Amino acid sequence: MGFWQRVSQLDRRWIYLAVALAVIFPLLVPMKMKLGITPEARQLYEAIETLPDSSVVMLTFDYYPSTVAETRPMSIAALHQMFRKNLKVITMTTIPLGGPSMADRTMKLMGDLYHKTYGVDYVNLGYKANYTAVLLGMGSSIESIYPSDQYGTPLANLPLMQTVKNYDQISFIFIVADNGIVDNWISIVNAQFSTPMGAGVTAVMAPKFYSYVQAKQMTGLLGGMKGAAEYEMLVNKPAMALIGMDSQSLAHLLIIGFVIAGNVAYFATRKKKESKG
Amino acid sequence: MRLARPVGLLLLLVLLLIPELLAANGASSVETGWFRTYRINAIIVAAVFSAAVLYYTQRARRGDKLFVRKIAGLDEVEDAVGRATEMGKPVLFIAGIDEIDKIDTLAGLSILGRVALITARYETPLYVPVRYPMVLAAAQEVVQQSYLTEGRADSYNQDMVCYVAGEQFAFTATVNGYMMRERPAANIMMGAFYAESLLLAETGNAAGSIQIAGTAQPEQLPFFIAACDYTLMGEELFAASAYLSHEPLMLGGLKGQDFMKVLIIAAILVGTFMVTTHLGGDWMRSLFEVR
Amino acid sequence: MKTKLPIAIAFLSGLAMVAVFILNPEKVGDMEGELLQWTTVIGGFTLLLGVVSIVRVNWRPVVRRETGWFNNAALLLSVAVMAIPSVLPVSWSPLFGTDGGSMYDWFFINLSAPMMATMFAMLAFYVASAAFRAFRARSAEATLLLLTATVVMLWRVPVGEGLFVAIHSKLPNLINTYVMGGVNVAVQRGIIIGAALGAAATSLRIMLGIERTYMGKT
Amino acid sequence: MEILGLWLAGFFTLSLFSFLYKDNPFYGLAEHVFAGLSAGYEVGLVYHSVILQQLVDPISQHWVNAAAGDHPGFHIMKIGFLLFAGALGVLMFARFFPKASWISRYPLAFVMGNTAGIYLMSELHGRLIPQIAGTFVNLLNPLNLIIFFGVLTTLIYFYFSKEHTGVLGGSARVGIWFIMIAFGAHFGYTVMGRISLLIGQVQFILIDWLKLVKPG
Repeated sequence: MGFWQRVSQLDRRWIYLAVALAVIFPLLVPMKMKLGITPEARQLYEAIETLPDSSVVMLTFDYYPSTVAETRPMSIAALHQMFRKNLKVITMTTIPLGGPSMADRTMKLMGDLYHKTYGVDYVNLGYKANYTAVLLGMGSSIESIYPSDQYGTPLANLPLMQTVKNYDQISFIFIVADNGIVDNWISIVNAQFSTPMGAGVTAVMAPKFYSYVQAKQMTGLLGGMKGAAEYEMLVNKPAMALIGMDSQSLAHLLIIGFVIAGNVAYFATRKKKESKG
Repeated sequence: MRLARPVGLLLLLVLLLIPELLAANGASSVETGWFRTYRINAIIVAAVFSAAVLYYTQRARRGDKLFVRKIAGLDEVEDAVGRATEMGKPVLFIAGIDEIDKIDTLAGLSILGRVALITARYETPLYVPVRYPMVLAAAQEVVQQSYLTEGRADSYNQDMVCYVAGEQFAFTATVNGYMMRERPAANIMMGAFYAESLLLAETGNAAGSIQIAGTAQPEQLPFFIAACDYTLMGEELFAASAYLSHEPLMLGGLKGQDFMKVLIIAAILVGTFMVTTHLGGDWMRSLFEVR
Repeated sequence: MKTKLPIAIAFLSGLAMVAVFILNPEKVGDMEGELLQWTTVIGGFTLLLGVVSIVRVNWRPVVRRETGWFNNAALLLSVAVMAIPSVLPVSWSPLFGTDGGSMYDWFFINLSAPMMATMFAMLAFYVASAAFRAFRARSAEATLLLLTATVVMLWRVPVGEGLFVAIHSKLPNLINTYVMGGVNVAVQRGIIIGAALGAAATSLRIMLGIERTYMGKT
Repeated sequence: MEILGLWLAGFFTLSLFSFLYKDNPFYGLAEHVFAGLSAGYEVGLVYHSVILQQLVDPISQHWVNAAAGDHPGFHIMKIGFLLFAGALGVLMFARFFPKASWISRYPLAFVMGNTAGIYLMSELHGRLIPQIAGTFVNLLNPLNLIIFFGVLTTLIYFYFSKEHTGVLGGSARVGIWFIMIAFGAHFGYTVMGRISLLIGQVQFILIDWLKLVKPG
């Protein structure tokens, strides 16, 4: 069997091994490839950066545990920016399982890092079923939807929630989501209460939402791990997403390499067959 | 022309409804009558469509020959089961991974009915893992009936159809394990599939099975096309049951769809012309507004 | 009784949903929600069928000590540790129920969630092997598939984007607009229009009892 | 407990990945545990979100209201509906008795008919009509030209009533070209997300679990 024939019938496990190496190698030996920042990411960053001190922002954890690679770095980078700027953060989730504990862990981690006090600097509302009613209801009164926070404390006992009654007191909503809930945030909250918002979504969803940015229904957008990496660069806190981008590039190039090799092998072996008649 | 009469009647109906439609367009959003008149456009479309389907079904009943072009992939179903019989290996059928209240699942189940007829005839082992209990009940009923029809009630075993796991990827993990261990000769995947499509199809490919897939989820089609031998795209999934049944009566729906397609293409041509030339484009769009 | 009545039920319940679609909810109330709730409740009861099925299929190998019975036993145990505490009242112990801190939550976060993520992540390998095998320029159609896939893959990473910008500064933008927003949208739309017709036709066949494989007639 | 959870997560992650090499006992175990947990998960979910929330709670709520004399007729009717739905659900259990299993066709037929009724209208109303209207575009723009021809030729590709020859065949062929370009683009686009997920799992193994790499 000739070389090209062997390439053409390569055992898929070699491909798996190559992909694994392409992903692991840059994690051990960072290559620090250059990364451009898209206007959409910069817009989102600027929108939060220009908020007055102590403004109240909302950050959502609308993602399932299975997509944390793309979404969690966005939440963390956003919190770096918000806490450093001394903004007050209210967080919530529309995901029943996994969502609340994701929000809980991330908020505690970042809150401790910036020495923030729960109830004064940030509040975690947690999860409530029936997202349409939740998004709509918070427009008139957050307390009617969430009588108490994630930990069962009545909102009346949380200092931050004394000044925040509904969307009117929230200056910006930063949505991080891996599902179609973004549509509802736009069509319900932005359309009816005109609260400014921006979103971080998975790479697969991103192209669909560019039109919202163009239509000015959304201020800025982050798409997938690349978007997360851009935001890490903007807040100057390189972390998981930026590390991951090297792996991302290498794996893509590898797959393209395989496709090219497969085609070269295909034509090389086909010619041989033809000449043999 | 046989078409003349029903089409004429339908056009008349549409003409009669136009004033109603115009009135509905101007009406306020709060409806006071018994009907949601603002949905008149959808009602007209549904009426025209149902009439077309009924008309063609009636023609089929009268014995008219209705032509339907070959659908690549569907002709392979029988061959694939035949191959499984020769090899003495099972046929794996997955009716998608969605609940029964998804129409794609119902389409998958009716294809399962046709496939089970063939496996019953050849006494080929059949395995149908399902993700939802309600689909389990329906699939068991479908398979049992097919075996009864072929007079092979004794070869039917309730556990041919079994509930595997409720979670998408747990279901996939189990089915993938089955594929590598039992190496079914044919994998037939028909219904609603999501991110697991490629996990299933690549594993089936590695196991050396012939794979025929069909789904109406446009995002998953590229993966099935890359990894399966034959793929039914979108509408073809819904046509499959009718096509496989070889029953003229079932083709009425297909013909009705094609009739609608001609109307839709005509509507697009007219609408695009009106928009491009600024001759009443907005009015045309407003006819298609939905609430 | 066995065939005719179910067909009549299917027709009437289908017709009810069509009526709900047309009728004004201000007048008839939330019939839609009511009927959908019935479906949900029926589905809830049916779960028992699923549990019985999975237990029966796995119980036999354990009793007969068939090869791999250990796995089947592990499965049964997993069902039990997740299901039983979840239906017991929280008032008995904070480990019961489904809230944070329950056994249900712990098993979900520590076992189910990482396994879900792992299965999802395995797609990366499968995408690579499928691309290697399927993307060969065998025909005009296959060539189009492989070329666009390669171009889009390149565009999505910084190196490739840089390359495209070097060719023409607007190239990445053009790909996004014309390929993703043009061809992709058009084809999705064509498929959706066809699929909507097919789905409606299937619905009609079921309502009219032409399609009734599931009730004793093929 | 947290350490135990981390190690179990790590163990099962590697076990599932091992399937890439070949089927093996570790994968077999992980697969069965995963399936079992997911079935158990479903039990908890359905018990709370369906049996309690949709059936038991509403019945008791209506009962309280009826007892309080607030429109008792309405509430009794609601209770009747809910009990009827529950009874339909119980009929599914006929499947446990082979002789009586045909009774389960009643609730099944109800659900299927319901689904069919919903889809008959919603597919036409919610998907077909808006998608047609979306294709009424101004052809003086190149992007719209692509959309216009793409939609038309894709539709023609799915036309079943004639052999694809002549003009129809030519259009159908252009349709399949459009389809292939779109599928290639979608495939290439999705790769990024899939690789990200793998990176996430690898980061979990190397950073969170084995602590071989320091983040940042």
